Amino acid sequence: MTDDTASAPAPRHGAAIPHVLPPSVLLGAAVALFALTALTVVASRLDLGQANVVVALAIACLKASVVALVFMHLAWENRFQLVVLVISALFAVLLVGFVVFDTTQYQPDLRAKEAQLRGKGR
Amino acid sequence: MTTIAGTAPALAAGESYLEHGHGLRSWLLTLDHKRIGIMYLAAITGALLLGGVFALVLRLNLWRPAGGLVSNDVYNKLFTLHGAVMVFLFVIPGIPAALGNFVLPLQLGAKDLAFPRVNLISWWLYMTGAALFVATLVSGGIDSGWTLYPPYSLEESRGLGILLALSALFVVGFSSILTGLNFIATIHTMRPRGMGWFDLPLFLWALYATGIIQIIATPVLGITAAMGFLERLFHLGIFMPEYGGDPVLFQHFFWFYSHPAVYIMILPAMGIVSEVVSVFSRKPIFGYRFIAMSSIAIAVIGFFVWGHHMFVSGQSRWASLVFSFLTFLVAVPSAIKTFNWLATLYKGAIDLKTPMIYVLAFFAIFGVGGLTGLFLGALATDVALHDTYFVVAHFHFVMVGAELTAFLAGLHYWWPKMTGRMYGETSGRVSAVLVFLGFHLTFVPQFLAGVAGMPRRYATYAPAFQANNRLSTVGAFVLALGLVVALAGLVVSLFRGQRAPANPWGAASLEWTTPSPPAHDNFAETPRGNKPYDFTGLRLVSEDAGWVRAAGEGRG
Amino acid sequence: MRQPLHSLLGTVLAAGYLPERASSVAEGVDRIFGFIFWLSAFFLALILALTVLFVARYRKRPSRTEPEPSPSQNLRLELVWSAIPLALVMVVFAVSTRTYFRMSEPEAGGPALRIQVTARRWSWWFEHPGGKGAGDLHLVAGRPTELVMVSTDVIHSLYLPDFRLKQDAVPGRFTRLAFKPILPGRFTITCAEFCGTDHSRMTAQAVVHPDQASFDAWAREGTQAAATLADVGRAIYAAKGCIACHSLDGTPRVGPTFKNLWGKEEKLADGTSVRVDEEYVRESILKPGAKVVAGFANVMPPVPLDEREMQGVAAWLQTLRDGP
Amino acid sequence: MTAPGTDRAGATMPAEDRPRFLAIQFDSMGAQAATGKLGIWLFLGSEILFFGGLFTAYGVYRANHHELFRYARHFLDWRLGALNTVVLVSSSLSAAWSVRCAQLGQRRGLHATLLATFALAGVFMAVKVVEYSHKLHNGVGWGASCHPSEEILATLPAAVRALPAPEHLGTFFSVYYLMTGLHGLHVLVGMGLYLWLLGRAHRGDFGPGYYGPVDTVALYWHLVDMIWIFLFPLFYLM
Repeated sequence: MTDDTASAPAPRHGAAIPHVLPPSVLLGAAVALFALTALTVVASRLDLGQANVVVALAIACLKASVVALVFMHLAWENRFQLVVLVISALFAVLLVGFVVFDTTQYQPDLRAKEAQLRGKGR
Repeated sequence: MTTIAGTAPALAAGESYLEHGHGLRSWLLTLDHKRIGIMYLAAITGALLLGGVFALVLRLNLWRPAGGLVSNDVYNKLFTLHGAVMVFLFVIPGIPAALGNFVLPLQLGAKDLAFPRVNLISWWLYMTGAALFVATLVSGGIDSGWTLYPPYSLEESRGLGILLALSALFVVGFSSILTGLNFIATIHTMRPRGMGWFDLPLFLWALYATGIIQIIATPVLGITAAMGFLERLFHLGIFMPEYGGDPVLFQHFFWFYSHPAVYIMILPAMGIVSEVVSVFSRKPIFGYRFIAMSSIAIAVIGFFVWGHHMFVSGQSRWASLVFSFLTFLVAVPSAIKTFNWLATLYKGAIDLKTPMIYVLAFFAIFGVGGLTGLFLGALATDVALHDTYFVVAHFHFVMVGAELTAFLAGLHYWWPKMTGRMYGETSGRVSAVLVFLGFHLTFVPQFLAGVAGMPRRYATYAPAFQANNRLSTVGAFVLALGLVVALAGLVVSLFRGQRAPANPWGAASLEWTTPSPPAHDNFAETPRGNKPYDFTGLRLVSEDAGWVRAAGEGRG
Repeated sequence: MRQPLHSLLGTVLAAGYLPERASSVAEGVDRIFGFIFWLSAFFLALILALTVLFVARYRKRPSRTEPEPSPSQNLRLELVWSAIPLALVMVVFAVSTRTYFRMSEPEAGGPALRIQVTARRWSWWFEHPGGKGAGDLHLVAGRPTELVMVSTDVIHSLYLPDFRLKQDAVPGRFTRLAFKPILPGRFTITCAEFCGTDHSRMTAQAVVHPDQASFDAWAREGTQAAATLADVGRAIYAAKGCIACHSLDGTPRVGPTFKNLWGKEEKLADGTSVRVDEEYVRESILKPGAKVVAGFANVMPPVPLDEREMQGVAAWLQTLRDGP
Repeated sequence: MTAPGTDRAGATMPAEDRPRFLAIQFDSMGAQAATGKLGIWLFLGSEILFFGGLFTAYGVYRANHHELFRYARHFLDWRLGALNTVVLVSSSLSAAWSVRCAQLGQRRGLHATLLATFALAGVFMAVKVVEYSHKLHNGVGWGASCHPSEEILATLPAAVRALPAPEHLGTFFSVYYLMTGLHGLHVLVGMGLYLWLLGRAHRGDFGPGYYGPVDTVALYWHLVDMIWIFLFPLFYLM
């Protein structure tokens, strides 16, 4: 969490003014999410090869950020909570990305062994 | 508890936390962070003794090249549980849970941590995990090393001990997550008025950085234990090769947690060293911001280096290259901290009390521990030295050496505040010297055995390594003696120790403004934040009255 | 003969500890080891000297109870002692990575000697070119070698201290190790990844032949046409790795001994007993787990043999009545 | 996550006008709410890493066994997945609305939205039970116990049935049951929490001055929804 430039400490005295979401924003976000769900289903129909994965993940990230920014009030509340979400997500992506990168690098050795086993018909 | 009228701070209110409620229930269901800290201290001391006994039996078995004291299987179970008990029940919870829980709210001038119930839950989770580890021991133990690498650990023929061990990992992991969560929430939102981020004592910066690691790394250990558990029962085919799994994948998951975990172990120790070195040199810490930022840097970069445990385990060459580069980067903040500590000693008035002697021992041992990491970070030498006694000596230098000496320094430093009694200075110093000598006699010969090519986790070894192993065995007993002397000195001081004043060391951070032992509610009203290392105006009134700050001077 | 750590420096401490330099890479690894060793020694000495000096000079004494005023921060100094360690570790990284890449590149010196290594619970097995299997690794001095390694059960790690080389053998995949032995002689091979009860006894020998001729002579031994069935059995005993677990001199090892085995009443793990005959030998070879002898672990892998080889083993076992 | 007032006296404000749910170590309800919010967000951070481990297993086996994932995907009915996404998004909406009602002190609205969230979660679990039982009855277990029966193989589209059955089909379903199972567990925990909230709302605990628990559980619920938003395309569509 390298967020700690001497930002003013969180509001600690007096009740923080609760951020109330108007119904229009709530319903708007819900509609957007339904639309994006439909979009991702339609997008999966088209055969874009490798791009299918990228498109599906992009739409999922979009939906997730709608939920986070609107339903979870991140767009209006204390910025540090957004920092916590983003940093956790980054570390998760680091774990997924690097482990997948390494396993794909040594995959040929695994394949060769499986081929040898299959060859021996065991 | 007599508070010295007039000169004593007017902040204390009510009787001390030790007298506020009696009987087991008032301890086991307490929400008071100080009592939870004491309960953690008792539990981890038990874990240290249990793990220590295993270590002594291991060393005795290695007295002769053919072993023979215990059978190979028993030896393998002993070194596995020695590792598991020491890592998960002593070194990781050690400083944060025992000393951190006690000291953090006091240093913030707060009444308690942000979530007292969550703190009690994390203590109960820790005790459940400890019970599960003991159950593993009683039910026949596991013998795959604390790293639990499949396919060996998850084989059918190994029995069900592994399931107990994996559930213990899962439970102790969540205890660690909740402690980290509590610390970050408290430091972030409950600082008193007038205490900005750069007025925090450095022990709190260290606990904040440790909290980041606990929250982000430990869940991956939890999910790995869960996957291992289900793989063992239902053959999921994720880690076991005969069902299409990949054992190296387990190593990625395991080390993604376990390397940041070694920074969970060392960062709080560095925090204690920063406190003690400044107070006992009577000088403000040198390079406060660099030390604070080094803690955060270590915490963050610590997540990018886990692959240096897997250079020879089948990891791809490009991944090994990247991990080796990043491992060298993470060494730099530790060097910065060491130089800053040395600069703090410069022109100070160094008072060689027991905490300071332990910290000086820390400098020497952490120096060697850190520098030997360079051999293991470099690809060429790691291929030769991996999984040999060089690695065993390296991580014991950092864990038993640096972390344990800093823990003992912190324990002696805050002992008067925790118990209201002064520890015996002679027994403290004798134990420090014994620990320092015994430690080196145990682990320096292991460096030499490792360089000569003795692999680790060997119940029997080639006769060529006998000299080193015998030296190491003797050293282990000297180290054990030193720890027993330290423990005895502290326990005796509980009964016959001199009454401790509020501020025996002349420190400036807020915990020393409360009486020793502190009141149940810590502070009558929240004090203002102050400069943690500003000793102007503090005078030693007398041995039993301790240091007192003349009114009005030195307030931050 | 133990090599000194670094011929140029010949330090007292490390001399006599580093194993011999038996591979082309050992020289490079030792130079990196020496470089890091001296770098660390310098910084350790600096830290210890400063600590001792400051404690001695600035100790709290009756005559000196207050610290002298001194700055508590100095940006320039901080940057200096951040930049220097960073630069030094980058140099160490560059040098060691260059050596590491040279280690894993196939080296000049003719076609590589490809050997298939099989790691099994508590013994090594090396299939040399020309179909000669042996419990020891036979190499040719000066000829680049490539080991293709696999494990049949758990993770093991082939460790050659004198070659400064180590590589895990992982079940379910191949791993490779490329190097060039340069010193003829016998060197120990150990297992460096924990693999169970006899992890510390899982050793073998790396025999480096001075030249290709002596290697070929060794390779030709024992493969001439076997006259009798017993010879076939003896060849199988050596070629299929039985030697690794079953002794001929009566001492039980990982498996029971073959001496005086034929016709013996063997007590089994489940309490029953069986007479060692053609049927029992055949079943124990194809399905070892069926009848496990009491006191032995069920770790023997099935050994696929054809009809003539099976009879050969049975015939050969009968000759082991009293003498080897 | 916030601890209501405990038994210790000596607070800065005289005892009788301290708000009922203000814990001893906080000075004001605002401070308590802010700390509680940070606490739940840190817990959600650890949950993201907890699921991150499983996403890594998914990524590793998908990257290295393309053909297995393309073949096994057809065992899953994307329509049920889409239905569950709509159900979970709606429950996320009602959870967010419950926070709004608590903040405005609308007792009836709070009651209705909490109940709606709980009910929609129940629908989600019901659909899951249908999916799981359909697979388990046809022998599609996980890992070593994955032997698809003839009927379920017949339901595969002809083009897929023509493909050779990939090795280790069980590994796909191990990853599938692990991820959707752990997610299902989190949904069950969420339902328990909403029952607890319904009980406290019934007792009239929540209002503009004190709505921490509703907000905290809603945040947890939104994260559970976000996890499913990723699971749906990864398993059912790709």
